[in-house]
Amino acid sequence: GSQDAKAPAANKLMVGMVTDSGTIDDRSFNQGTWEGLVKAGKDFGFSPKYLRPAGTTQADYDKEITNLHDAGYTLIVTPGFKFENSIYTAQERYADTKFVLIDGVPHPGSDYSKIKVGKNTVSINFAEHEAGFLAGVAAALQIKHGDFGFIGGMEIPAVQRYNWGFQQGVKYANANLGTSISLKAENVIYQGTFNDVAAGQQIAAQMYDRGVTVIFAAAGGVGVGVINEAVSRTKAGKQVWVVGVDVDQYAQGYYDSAKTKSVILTSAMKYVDQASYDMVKSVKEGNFPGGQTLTFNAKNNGIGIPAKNPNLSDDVAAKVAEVFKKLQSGAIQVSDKGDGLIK
Amino acid sequence: MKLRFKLEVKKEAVVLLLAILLGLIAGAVFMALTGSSPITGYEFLFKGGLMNLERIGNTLATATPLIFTGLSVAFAFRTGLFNIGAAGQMLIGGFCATAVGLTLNLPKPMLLTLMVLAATVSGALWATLPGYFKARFNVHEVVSTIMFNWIAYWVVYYAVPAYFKGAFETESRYIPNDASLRVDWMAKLFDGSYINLGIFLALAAVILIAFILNKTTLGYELKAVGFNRFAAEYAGINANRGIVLSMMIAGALAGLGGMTLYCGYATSIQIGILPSQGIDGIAVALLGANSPWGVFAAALFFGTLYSGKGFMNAMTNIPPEIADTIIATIIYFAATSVLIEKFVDKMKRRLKGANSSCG
Amino acid sequence: MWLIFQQISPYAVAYTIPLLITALGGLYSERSGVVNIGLEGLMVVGSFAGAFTISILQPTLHSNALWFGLLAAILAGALFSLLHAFASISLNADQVISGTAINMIAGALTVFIARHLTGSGNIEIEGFTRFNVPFLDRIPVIGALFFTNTYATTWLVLAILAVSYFILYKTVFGLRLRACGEYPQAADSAGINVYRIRYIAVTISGAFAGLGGAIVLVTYSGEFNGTVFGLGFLALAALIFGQWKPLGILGATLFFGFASTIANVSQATPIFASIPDVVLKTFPYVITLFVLVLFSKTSQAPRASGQPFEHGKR
Amino acid sequence: MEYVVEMRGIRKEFVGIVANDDITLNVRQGEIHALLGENGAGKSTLMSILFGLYQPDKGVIRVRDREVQISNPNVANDLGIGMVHQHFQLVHNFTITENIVLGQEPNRFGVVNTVNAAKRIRELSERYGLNVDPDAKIEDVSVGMQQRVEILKMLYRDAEVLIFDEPTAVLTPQEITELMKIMKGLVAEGKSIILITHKLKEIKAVADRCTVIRRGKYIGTVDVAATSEKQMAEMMVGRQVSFKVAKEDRAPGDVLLKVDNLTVINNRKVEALKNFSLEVRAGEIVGLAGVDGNGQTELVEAITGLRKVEKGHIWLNGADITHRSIKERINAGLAHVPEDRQKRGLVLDYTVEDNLVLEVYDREPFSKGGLLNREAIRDYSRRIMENFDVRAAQGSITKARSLSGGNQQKAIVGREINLAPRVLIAVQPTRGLDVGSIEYIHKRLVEQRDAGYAVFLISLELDEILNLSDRIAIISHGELIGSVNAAETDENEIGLMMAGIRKEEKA
Ligand SMILES: Nc1ncnc2c1ncn2[C@@H]1O[C@H](COP(=O)(O)OP(=O)(O)OP(=O)(O)O)[C@@H](O)[C@H]1O
Ligand SMILES: Nc1ncnc2c1ncn2[C@@H]1O[C@H](COP(=O)(O)OP(=O)(O)OP(=O)(O)O)[C@@H](O)[C@H]1O
Ligand SMILES: [Mg+2]
Ligand SMILES: [Mg+2]
Repeated sequence: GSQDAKAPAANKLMVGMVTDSGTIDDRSFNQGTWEGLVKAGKDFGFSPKYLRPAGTTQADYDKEITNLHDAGYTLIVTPGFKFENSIYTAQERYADTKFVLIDGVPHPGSDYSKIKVGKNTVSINFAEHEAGFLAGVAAALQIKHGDFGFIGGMEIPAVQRYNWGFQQGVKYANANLGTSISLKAENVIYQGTFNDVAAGQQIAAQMYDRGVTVIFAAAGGVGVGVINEAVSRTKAGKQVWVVGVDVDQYAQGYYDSAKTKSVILTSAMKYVDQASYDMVKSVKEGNFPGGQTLTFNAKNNGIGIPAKNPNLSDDVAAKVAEVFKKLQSGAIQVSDKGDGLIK
Repeated sequence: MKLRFKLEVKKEAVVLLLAILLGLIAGAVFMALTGSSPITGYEFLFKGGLMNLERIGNTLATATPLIFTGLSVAFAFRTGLFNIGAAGQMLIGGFCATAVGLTLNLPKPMLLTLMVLAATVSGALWATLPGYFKARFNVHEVVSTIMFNWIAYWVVYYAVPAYFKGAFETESRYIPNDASLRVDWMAKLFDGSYINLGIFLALAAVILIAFILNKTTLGYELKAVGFNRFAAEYAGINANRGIVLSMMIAGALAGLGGMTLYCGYATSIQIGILPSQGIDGIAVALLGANSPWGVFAAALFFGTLYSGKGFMNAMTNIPPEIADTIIATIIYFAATSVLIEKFVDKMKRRLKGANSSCG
Repeated sequence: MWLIFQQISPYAVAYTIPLLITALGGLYSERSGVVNIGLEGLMVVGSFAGAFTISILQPTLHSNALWFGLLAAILAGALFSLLHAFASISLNADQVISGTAINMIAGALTVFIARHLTGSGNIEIEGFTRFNVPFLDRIPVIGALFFTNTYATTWLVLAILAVSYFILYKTVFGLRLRACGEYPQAADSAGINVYRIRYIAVTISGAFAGLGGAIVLVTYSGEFNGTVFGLGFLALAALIFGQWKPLGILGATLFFGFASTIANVSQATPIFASIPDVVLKTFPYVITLFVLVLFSKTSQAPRASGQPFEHGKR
Repeated sequence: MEYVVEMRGIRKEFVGIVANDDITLNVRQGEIHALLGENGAGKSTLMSILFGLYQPDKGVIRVRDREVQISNPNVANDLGIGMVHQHFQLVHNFTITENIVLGQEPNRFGVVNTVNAAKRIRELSERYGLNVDPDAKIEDVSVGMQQRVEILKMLYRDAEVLIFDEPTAVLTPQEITELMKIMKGLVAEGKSIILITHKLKEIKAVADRCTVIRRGKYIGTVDVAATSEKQMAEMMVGRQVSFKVAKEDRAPGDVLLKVDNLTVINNRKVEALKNFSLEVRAGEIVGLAGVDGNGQTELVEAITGLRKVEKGHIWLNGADITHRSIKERINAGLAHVPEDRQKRGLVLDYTVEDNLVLEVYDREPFSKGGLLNREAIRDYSRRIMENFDVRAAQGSITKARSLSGGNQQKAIVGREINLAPRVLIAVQPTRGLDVGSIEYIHKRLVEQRDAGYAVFLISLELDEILNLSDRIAIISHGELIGSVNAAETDENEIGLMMAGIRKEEKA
């Protein structure tokens, strides 16, 4: 039929993405990546395509990359560290195709000494720890005293960095900004999945019952459970908070019918959509930074907290903005390692 | 006698082919309904699975674990048991094979042999308990194998990072070349595909299971237990032993399937996911009419669909979810159309009955 | 310890209820002689239909939209289950096949339709608010366990359970249904239309599973995303565990509810900190097996369950 | 109206077989009409057509002079036709009331009202002397009671024409007498009965007329009073049949089976067998007489190894087998024709040939080194099928399920005798068989004895026991009441002993 793809038109962009185990609606980096591509598609006049691998092994990923390549796609975007091996081989095999690897660096096997970013590949990393740090500072400043908690999904690098950054942020606020927030070991938990909503809710309930007032949830569907629990409690008159992750989750935490008030105190964000958009744009403009590893961090505004945080006072927002500046200038350094921190 | 055997096989094959054809027609209707051209859709679906050596190899590699889980489910079925636990058995088998592969340093043939042994034995052991519970305490195997799936899931979940942590918490280290079922000559033959020695293991398993079921006293006993436990007991066949044994064999098959998945198709074991081949195995077994060669054919068919799906997505406007739905539709219709023949007969008879009693 | 138990109780009950209603649906189906392993998929369908309806109606109807969502879920589940009914009753197909197919179709198809209709395969809605039952919540012990922080759907499902008990054991329909599951030939020769009864039963199972999926949505999950995390299979287990009896199922699902909640929260509970995670996570499954070993000796499975029926064949 | 039911020119074809071919059956109002034919002759099929379970391919059915089409059992029901099937159509975990009302439940707004129904059932039960407790569960009552429930089911539906398909095959002699009385009572009330049975004695006892069919074809209808059993048997089989088993005297040899002080517990954890002792010698047939449910089943299960022994010993050919496995007992020369051929005797989904090697598949030549030898199995099975006249549509590869009950039974008996067992335990070996087959199986049992082996016969049919046995042991309430020489006893004496009255007491 007419709607089926024809051979690639000469100057038309053919942009595809392969999702990892999540879907393009995961409100996390799969969705972010996809939204960036869709936006780019609108701006530059092409319709992006996504494929969903059948499993989570390298072979599954490779297959979909091959499918996109064989179908004539010239820019392939893959979100997630699970693609590191696939891109490592694909970038050589399909030298005529450009690759963007988000949240990882191409290397063979489990061997990180052989990292190789091909001429046709851009590897993008985010400083999640800086985002977590900012969110931690903001939450601490707003709440001032009390207990915080962290609920992660699986113990993967990005989630860990959020956790470590968050802890450092709270510590920083306690040390420098006059807050007294505690983060007890028992309140730092990796639930173990990204989809067990019920567990998220139940664990959050336990923490809130123990007096925790703010939970940083970096856990996909598990986080949805956490937000639900916070909404329930807040509706019942016991205000508690959640710090969102990846994107601005404010709208997910509404607890009034007018949909203005939310339990989302703030969110630790990384601008994946921006990254994928930028990459398409660079191809369009002929300055694709092939061979480079880009880090999206405070310095280049690749991470942050939402521009508008209705639950943060102006005063807090101002202070956080200062901290952000210090991050940008390098006056504050956030470690991306867990040394000396909880879990 | 030989002739009759051949005829029977032929009839089975015809029914299977008809079933698949009907499934494909149903899938086509579905594609048309969602505004895509079935012809292009199928063109790319099958091209994606079969258009070059590499893709054929990948299709075979995709089918390999399915052959094992299909056999596992079918074998249990034949002995009256519903093994819904192939996924867990795969995980355990795959994990143990990986563990051996990552721990021992031996020449490839020896290492692979040991890994096969580890996968078989561990898969078998994992299924032994549900079998024993069934035989001794009458615990329904559907429930117990579901429970064992989740236990396997969490055991592997914590064991992998604890003992074999790779780059990340979520997967094991990559297995060395010597521990992989992949071999250079096959990769070369199939233009760099993932096809691996697993397919030969699968073929051997099909032959072995067909042989056990049809030609051996063991198969005779197990089938008897499956059909009528009381009669088997009466004849002096130890039914409890049969149930346990049958689960063990089913588990061994699934365990081996796990090895072909994690040490052949993949190069490491991932946590946090029950392999989908476990449930797919049920469909494979049923489409294959629970006969070993039927399973083999059905698994190849599934393999083609699964591995061609992405190419169809890439070349047409059919999104991945629709591709999944189409595959499920094909399975539904293929599986039920084995019976449509019967249904039509029934309708005919009803009509005829009505006519003749009128006249 | 007691405090923890009291604290988790509302969550355990919330987790129990969708399992209960789905297993109850399975009960109708199996009691009529049709095994339904498609419960998982039917729950997903219900979850989708509910989420979609609610997302459309919520802006105008607010929390009333939730009830329409539940209704839509019931209808969708019932409709979808006809696929299973047709294959397993009219075509005499192996009942496991069509159930498996439903599970495969449901996840993919609903996400596709959701994306097509709403632009996202993930539909968020605002669920029910929890409330304390007036007066009853002050009863010592029980009040704290069962009458605080409850959802409206909990009471709905318990009412359905009571009605189902009555239907199964006291009405003409229930008698015939059970006869079809035990010995369809006997029902047939008594002039009962076995096919019709089985169709109705499977449709009920679809309706209830759909409702179960929607209850997950309007209580603790708040979003549709194409899966119900294996609850359908767990409901199937509860059905067997509960020995195909309404009250048995209630017990079995409550057991699952509490066991899994304890397992979940124990991760976040200091007194359990010394226990290895793997033990905590596998605890509900191990304990289930243990209980099954103790109580399975006499199975009450409907005798004709899983067997295709053909009129006139003996 | 001459006939209540007329079936004319009925034809019914199944795949590969014409079950009914131009059959005529006319039943008069108020008569007991017997339907006689060999196994597989097409009796059940004909009745299923009358009851609306099958549609005839050809032919006319008239009920009370009106031509009717009985498209389903409901129609039959409305026409006042009821049927007691060979296999009872009862739901095991329902009460008797529930079973009876099923399909026609008295109700208010859909809620079953069992109270009224139970009352009516009680009334009916009293009126026809059926003695049924409406609140008992089917699984808790005897087979005889189940049969009476089936009868009540018909009466409850106001059936005027009652079809009984081999009602006596599963009953004890007492229950049979009881049933005969009930049937007479029913026709006295103006009902009509069609009775299928293989027992000519029963036909003689109750029936007015008898229609005979052979291999699906109508042979004729006779007046029972004016026709001898022998004549009817000949019509049915198409040749002469002898009823008396020819048996020469023989001196018994060594004890081959010895049961010593055996105590066994049944499923309800009650002692079903108490200190039971018995011997069976080489070259003799010992019959065990007793009312059903007095420990026969448990005794057989204990001997064959299907049930655990609490106390006492079992000796086979001089060896203690009390704790041996079933397989070991079979290998030591024990064979067993089981009571329930479909539950224990056959794997219905196996082919006939696979069933015929059920106990020997693991011996040479049927298998070697764990591999089956199809060729040998087929030869062996074909021989048995030929010898025992097992008729199957596709020969030895027919599924056992599609064999008629009679042929299923012949296959089992053939299989067991072919084991050349030292001790053959035959439980109800001729249940449900036509006279031709009975004659044949009896002959084979006697041959077994004559060859110097022991045969232990358990039967509920006194005739069979008296006819075949050399010695008769009587069991009651799990205890041995006594044992007598067959030549020196009669039905009366044994009947009394079956009721638990010992010989000495009587004297
Ligand atoms: N549903 C069926 N499909 C195929 N063949 C059938 C079916 N029902 C009966 N038959 C065949 O038709 C013939 C007549 O069977 P039917 O049961 O009527 O015999 P019968 O006279 O009742 O025998 P018996 O004395 O053993 O009860 C048999 O050969 C039987 O195998
Ligand atoms: N699937 C089938 N294929 C062929 N024949 C069948 C099938 N199912 C049932 N029959 C036939 O239906 C007939 C009626 O069954 P029924 O249980 O009354 O057996 P029967 O021969 O009358 O047994 P009995 O020895 O107890 O009198 C049997 O003769 C059997 O041959
Ligand atoms: Mg019959
Ligand atoms: Mg018969």
